[in-house]
Amino acid sequence: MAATAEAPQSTKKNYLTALKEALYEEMAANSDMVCIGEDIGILGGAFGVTDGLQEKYGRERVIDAPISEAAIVGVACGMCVNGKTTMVEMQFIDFISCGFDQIVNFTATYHYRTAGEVAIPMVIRGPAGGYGGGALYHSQMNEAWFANSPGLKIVCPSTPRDAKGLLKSALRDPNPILFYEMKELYRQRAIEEEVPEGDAALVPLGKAAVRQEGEDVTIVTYGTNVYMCLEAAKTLEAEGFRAEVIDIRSLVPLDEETILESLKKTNRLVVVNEAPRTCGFAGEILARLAQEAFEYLDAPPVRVTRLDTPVPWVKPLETFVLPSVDKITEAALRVCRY
Amino acid sequence: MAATAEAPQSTKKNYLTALKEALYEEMAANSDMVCIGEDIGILGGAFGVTDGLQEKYGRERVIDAPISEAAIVGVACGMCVNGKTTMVEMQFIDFISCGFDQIVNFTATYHYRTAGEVAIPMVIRGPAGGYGGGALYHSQMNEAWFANSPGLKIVCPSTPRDAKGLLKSALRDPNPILFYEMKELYRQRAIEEEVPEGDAALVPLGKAAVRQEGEDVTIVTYGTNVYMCLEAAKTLEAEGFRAEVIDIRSLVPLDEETILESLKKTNRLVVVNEAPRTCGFAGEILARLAQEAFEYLDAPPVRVTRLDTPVPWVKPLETFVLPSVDKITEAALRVCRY
Amino acid sequence: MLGPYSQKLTADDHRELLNQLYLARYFDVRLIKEKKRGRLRGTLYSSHNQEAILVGSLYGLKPNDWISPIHRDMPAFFLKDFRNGWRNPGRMGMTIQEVCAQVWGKQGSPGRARDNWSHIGSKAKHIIHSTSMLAGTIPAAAGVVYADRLDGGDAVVLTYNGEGSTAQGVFHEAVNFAAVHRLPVVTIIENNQWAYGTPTDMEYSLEDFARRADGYGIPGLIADGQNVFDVYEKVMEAVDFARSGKGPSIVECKTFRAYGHGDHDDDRAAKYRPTDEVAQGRSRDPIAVMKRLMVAAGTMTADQSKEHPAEGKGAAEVTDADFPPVVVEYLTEGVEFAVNDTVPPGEEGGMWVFRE
Amino acid sequence: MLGPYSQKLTADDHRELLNQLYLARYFDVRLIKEKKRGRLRGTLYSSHNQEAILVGSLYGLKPNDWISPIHRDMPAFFLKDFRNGWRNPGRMGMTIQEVCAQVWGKQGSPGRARDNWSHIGSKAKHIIHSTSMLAGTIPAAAGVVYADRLDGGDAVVLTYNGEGSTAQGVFHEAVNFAAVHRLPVVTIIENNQWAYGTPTDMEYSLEDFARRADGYGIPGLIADGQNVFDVYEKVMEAVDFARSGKGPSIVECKTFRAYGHGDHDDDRAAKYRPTDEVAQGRSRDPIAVMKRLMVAAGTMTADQSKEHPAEGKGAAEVTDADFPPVVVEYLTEGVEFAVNDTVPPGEEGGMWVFRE
Ligand SMILES: Cc1ncc(C[n+]2csc(CCOP(=O)(O)OP(=O)(O)O)c2C)c(N)n1
Ligand SMILES: Cc1ncc(C[n+]2csc(CCOP(=O)(O)OP(=O)(O)O)c2C)c(N)n1
Ligand SMILES: [Mg+2]
Ligand SMILES: [Mg+2]
Repeated sequence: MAATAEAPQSTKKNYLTALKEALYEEMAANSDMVCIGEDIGILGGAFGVTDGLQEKYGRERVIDAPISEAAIVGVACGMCVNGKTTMVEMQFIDFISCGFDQIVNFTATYHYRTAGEVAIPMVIRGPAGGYGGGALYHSQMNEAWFANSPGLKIVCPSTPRDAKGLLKSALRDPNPILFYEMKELYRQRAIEEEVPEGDAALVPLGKAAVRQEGEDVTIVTYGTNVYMCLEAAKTLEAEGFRAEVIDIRSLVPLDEETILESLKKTNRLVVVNEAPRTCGFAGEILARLAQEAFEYLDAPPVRVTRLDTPVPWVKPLETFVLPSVDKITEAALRVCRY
Repeated sequence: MAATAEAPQSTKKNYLTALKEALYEEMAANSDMVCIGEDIGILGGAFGVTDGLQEKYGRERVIDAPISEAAIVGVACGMCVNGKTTMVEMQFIDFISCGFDQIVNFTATYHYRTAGEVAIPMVIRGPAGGYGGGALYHSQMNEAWFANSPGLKIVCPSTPRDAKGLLKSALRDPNPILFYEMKELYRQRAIEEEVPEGDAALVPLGKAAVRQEGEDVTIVTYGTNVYMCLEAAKTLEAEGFRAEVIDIRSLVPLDEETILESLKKTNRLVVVNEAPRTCGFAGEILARLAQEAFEYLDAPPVRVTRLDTPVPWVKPLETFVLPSVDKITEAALRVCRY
Repeated sequence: MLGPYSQKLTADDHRELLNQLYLARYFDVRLIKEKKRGRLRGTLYSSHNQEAILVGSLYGLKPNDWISPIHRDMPAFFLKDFRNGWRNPGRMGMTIQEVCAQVWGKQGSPGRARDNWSHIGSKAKHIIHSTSMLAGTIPAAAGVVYADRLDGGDAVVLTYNGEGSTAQGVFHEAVNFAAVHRLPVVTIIENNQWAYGTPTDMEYSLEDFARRADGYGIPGLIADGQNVFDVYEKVMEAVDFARSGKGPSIVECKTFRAYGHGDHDDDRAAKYRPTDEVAQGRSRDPIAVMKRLMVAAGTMTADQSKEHPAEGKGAAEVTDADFPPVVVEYLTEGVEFAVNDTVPPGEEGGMWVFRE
Repeated sequence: MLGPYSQKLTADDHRELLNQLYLARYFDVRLIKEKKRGRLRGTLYSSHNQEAILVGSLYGLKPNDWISPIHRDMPAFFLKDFRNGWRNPGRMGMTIQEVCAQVWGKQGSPGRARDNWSHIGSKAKHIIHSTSMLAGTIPAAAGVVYADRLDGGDAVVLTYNGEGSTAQGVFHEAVNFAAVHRLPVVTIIENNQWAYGTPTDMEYSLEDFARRADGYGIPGLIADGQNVFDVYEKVMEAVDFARSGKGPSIVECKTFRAYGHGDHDDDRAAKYRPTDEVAQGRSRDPIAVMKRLMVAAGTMTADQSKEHPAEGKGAAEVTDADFPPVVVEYLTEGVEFAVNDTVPPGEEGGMWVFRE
């Protein structure tokens, strides 16, 4: 017999498939769940995350919306007011700016304004992040806008398991959640892994994951940057420093505890994130820990972020402004050698 | 003769009058300047900052726009592309969310996208801030959204002189600028002061003002909070601690130098700001200094901010969530006694 | 002269409608006075002279229908489902106590006074909570009825908007969405000729805001906003159209803003609006119009129409004696409740950011 | 049969228009091939089958007029003011070198390749720089001509939009603003029946997107987007209307998207769009239509019309021999420039955030 016929079927899945599974499972489990977005039905989504979903659940529950981000968010919010759970896809997270008011002022505050009468179980998800040559409007990480807007949870998975597990948890959470998918990871072969089914797949919001243990420096990050930090950690290792790499996964709420525990051990902090520097989430982590872990820090806490620029198109420019393995390594070495 | 007739005319002006003077002077000096906003012409603005301006400069240069924040910003940007300087009034800074995309993606990036071909001399100004019972949508300080959006300068004056001087400088700057006016200060009698005319009034962007010198703790703030910090400094003084109060005035660009110099002397940092805590500008200042001034800090740097909540309406709730003299005093004392 | 819907209204309906007009007017007048007495904070956006729009549009709704009032529509909160008994606790509308507690900033407010004045709602009573952002509630209105339809319901939603607010992008996005999905969304445009200090010709290029409907291929009806019957007629037409699955529509109600934009603006408005325009705009008080129509319909005598002469009087001139006692009593219950209610404790400011 | 504007076009104009159609088509075909060869990054939004809209709309503009093309309009950047000489350095349009340098991501791009593909412009050449955000350029277009009018100019601006993009709120806000101020803004709607994977009936409730104009009381014209003369005719009507101070208008050009949304979407589009719909939509190639019209007008013989048979052929089938040499040469100059040009240095990523 041919070898290929014999080979055991790989059950490893990529990040995108994991997301898709989460949607299929939650749509099946929750008949009150509705999906809405541009081109998510007939097309199955720009990247295919909702592929086949409309065929299975119909045009009423998987809505191909006009190009109207504000209405999409607002309509979804209205559905939540009237008992539904909604998944809103932003074709690229960059276009969220067009529905901004409906998110930060209408949706995020609904529970607060009503003194708890109305919860809004909504997940707004979409492809995000740079490194793919997407240029100014297909590369953004704009999570800090929402972190500064009370009432929103924010999640950003870096692995297939987390992609599925966090999305499932998000879809069961009664609050509006921004879910940042790393489009550079969607089809990354290197990170494929086995992904559980059903409730076994759930990953709780608000818990960080320690991706690598170490004693000399704590590197805190999320998203695509996780892999760059792990890569940098190898060089650090070669230089004699063992880095602890923490993937926060949830930004709001943030698992400060895990970071703090790590700092008690390493006494050194590097925060890495590809969003613009000023008022980005890296700064927030740094600020919190500079205060909370003041006694433990033996070196200045530093951040490696995008420059305060948009993400330019051509490769040398994109590389120039975004964090890279080199930049992370260099910063971490400086901190270790301080 | 009656005493009133004799009394020398006070030349002291309030914050709002100072802003108005800046607009009148710049409209006179720059025939390419155009103002646009809701109700700024016939009405003269919700608060009267543009009072009389349309009568003087006509309906073409002082435009009563439909209730369309996105179009207002975009139209103004187009005018800048074609050689004009524009002043955009947001009736309340809270409504800026409705024109968000046009600001952060269209306007802020224009110079960058064109590799410097096109500058956008635009000032978006409007009443901001809490403490007045304005509730969720008439109390916001949302400057952090824009601080995280490269290409925008951000200014927030706390005195009549600065209001005039910074607005004039902003209107001569070739970049898009967000200008946060503190509506609680508009008609504050206590802060009225003499305000120079013409070029003598100019106050440069990017320079902080030390409002009070001190050796024991550096309190960094801006806007309405400046006065609370000065008030807190009195209590601190009574407790034996002399606070240096720095009013940054410009957020982007930030005068880090002045803060750093102060910290070299005081070795203690408190940052105060009424915006939501997470990813707010207070955190940014704290993060920068925690890194830059690591060697100088003898106590954990702390921030006093709004809780991560909207601004609620009724007084006890509003007070509960916003920074106050008491909260600032308490935080500063803790830092001083650390 | 009356349309098919209005013809079916009985003499009792006429009296009820008139009383509701009185009540809406009295609510406004009373709050203006309470505010002058210094008992209220915040801005009062008067619905004086525009009451027929609220009363007429709400009268024919089913209890389960949804509404989303905005700043100038405070009476709508309690007028909703009023036909089921002003004091009926099972009514799908707010009680006068709840509305007054909100205005006074007290605990008894449905939103525990966390946001101000008209920014309240109730999921239980099918009232959508607006923010300040004009036209911002229309998408949610579309979403609410979309969900209802999914569940097999036939609820309709009425959204209220000033004519100036129709310039907002989200108005367009939401109406377009509703049109594509034939959602039962009736958008009422209260055209009171001014958007704060801006006249309509600076907001829109046509005379009739109902023409905005033409761009979506949906009905754009025009009602005399001073005439309860005409508002009722046109809104019922739109509501039946919506409920039968034919989709959204726009009903422009022509009216005139009696005072300033808010009470802070009264003095300036007296300057920026020509006196004759104001006189003309206020010449057809909806209470007076209603009385004339009732006399003509024989549901009120000419003598009766002289009772309770609140019509045509400004807030400064009118007294409680100008209103039917039933109206004064009802509202007074609300005011007294609110005055005696307690302010929520400060800690609540930190609560309910998230659902745990 | 030809309208008044088109009747004035000479035989030379006809030949020029045909050549421009060829050039636009060749640009597309050539880039598809270059991309297949792996020489290009990013997404290619083909204007195949839609070229008559660009060629016809730009032909009658004055040099000082402004345009704002979007993703599917790449040829517009060089076609602007093309009548002043394809290679004329003083022309108010981009050179083919500039446009190719942009596509190849090289320094010679007008924006130094900081943003991708169609996101370029030139203040000097009166081309507004778009972002990705659909319809987002219309407000700026209104602002540009507002400023021009203040300065005493009579420039008109053409904005290009897909039909799906008209659902955006900012479309409404900008058109409404332009209507109120009677600004010379001509909004061209390229109705190619699809918005990515969504058919028009999920985007809009009417058949003709020109009807969006009715909500603003402005002219809403419809042109046959496969017919250069008809596009020219309707756009000139709108442009003259605009230039004479009468205000904005909308010109819907009916066409059909030949391939996928972008080149990444070709395979999927072959599945989500019915084959007969695609065949029907592509049956009236604008080059073929133009040739037929020229033969009818006597500006081309039937024999001549058989030369350069690019019409009706997909990018895979067509070769350079199917195009007039003048077209191939012109574009080749651009491609060669771009290929040999250098990529900007990384440090530029940190530059020009602010004007110093
Ligand atoms: C998005 C937004 N922009 C601006 C405002 C400020 N504002 C409040 S009411 C108002 C005028 C509204 O006019 P209209 O819609 O005609 O309603 P009216 O007050 O006349 O009933 C304005 C500009 C707002 N609330 N929301
Ligand atoms: C605000 C915004 N939302 C979503 C997108 C993603 N997007 C890019 S093109 C497109 C479809 C556009 O369709 P249409 O306007 O008809 O233009 P066409 O591509 O058909 O020429 C979409 C949804 C975007 N660019 N901007
Ligand atoms: Mg109005
Ligand atoms: Mg299209």
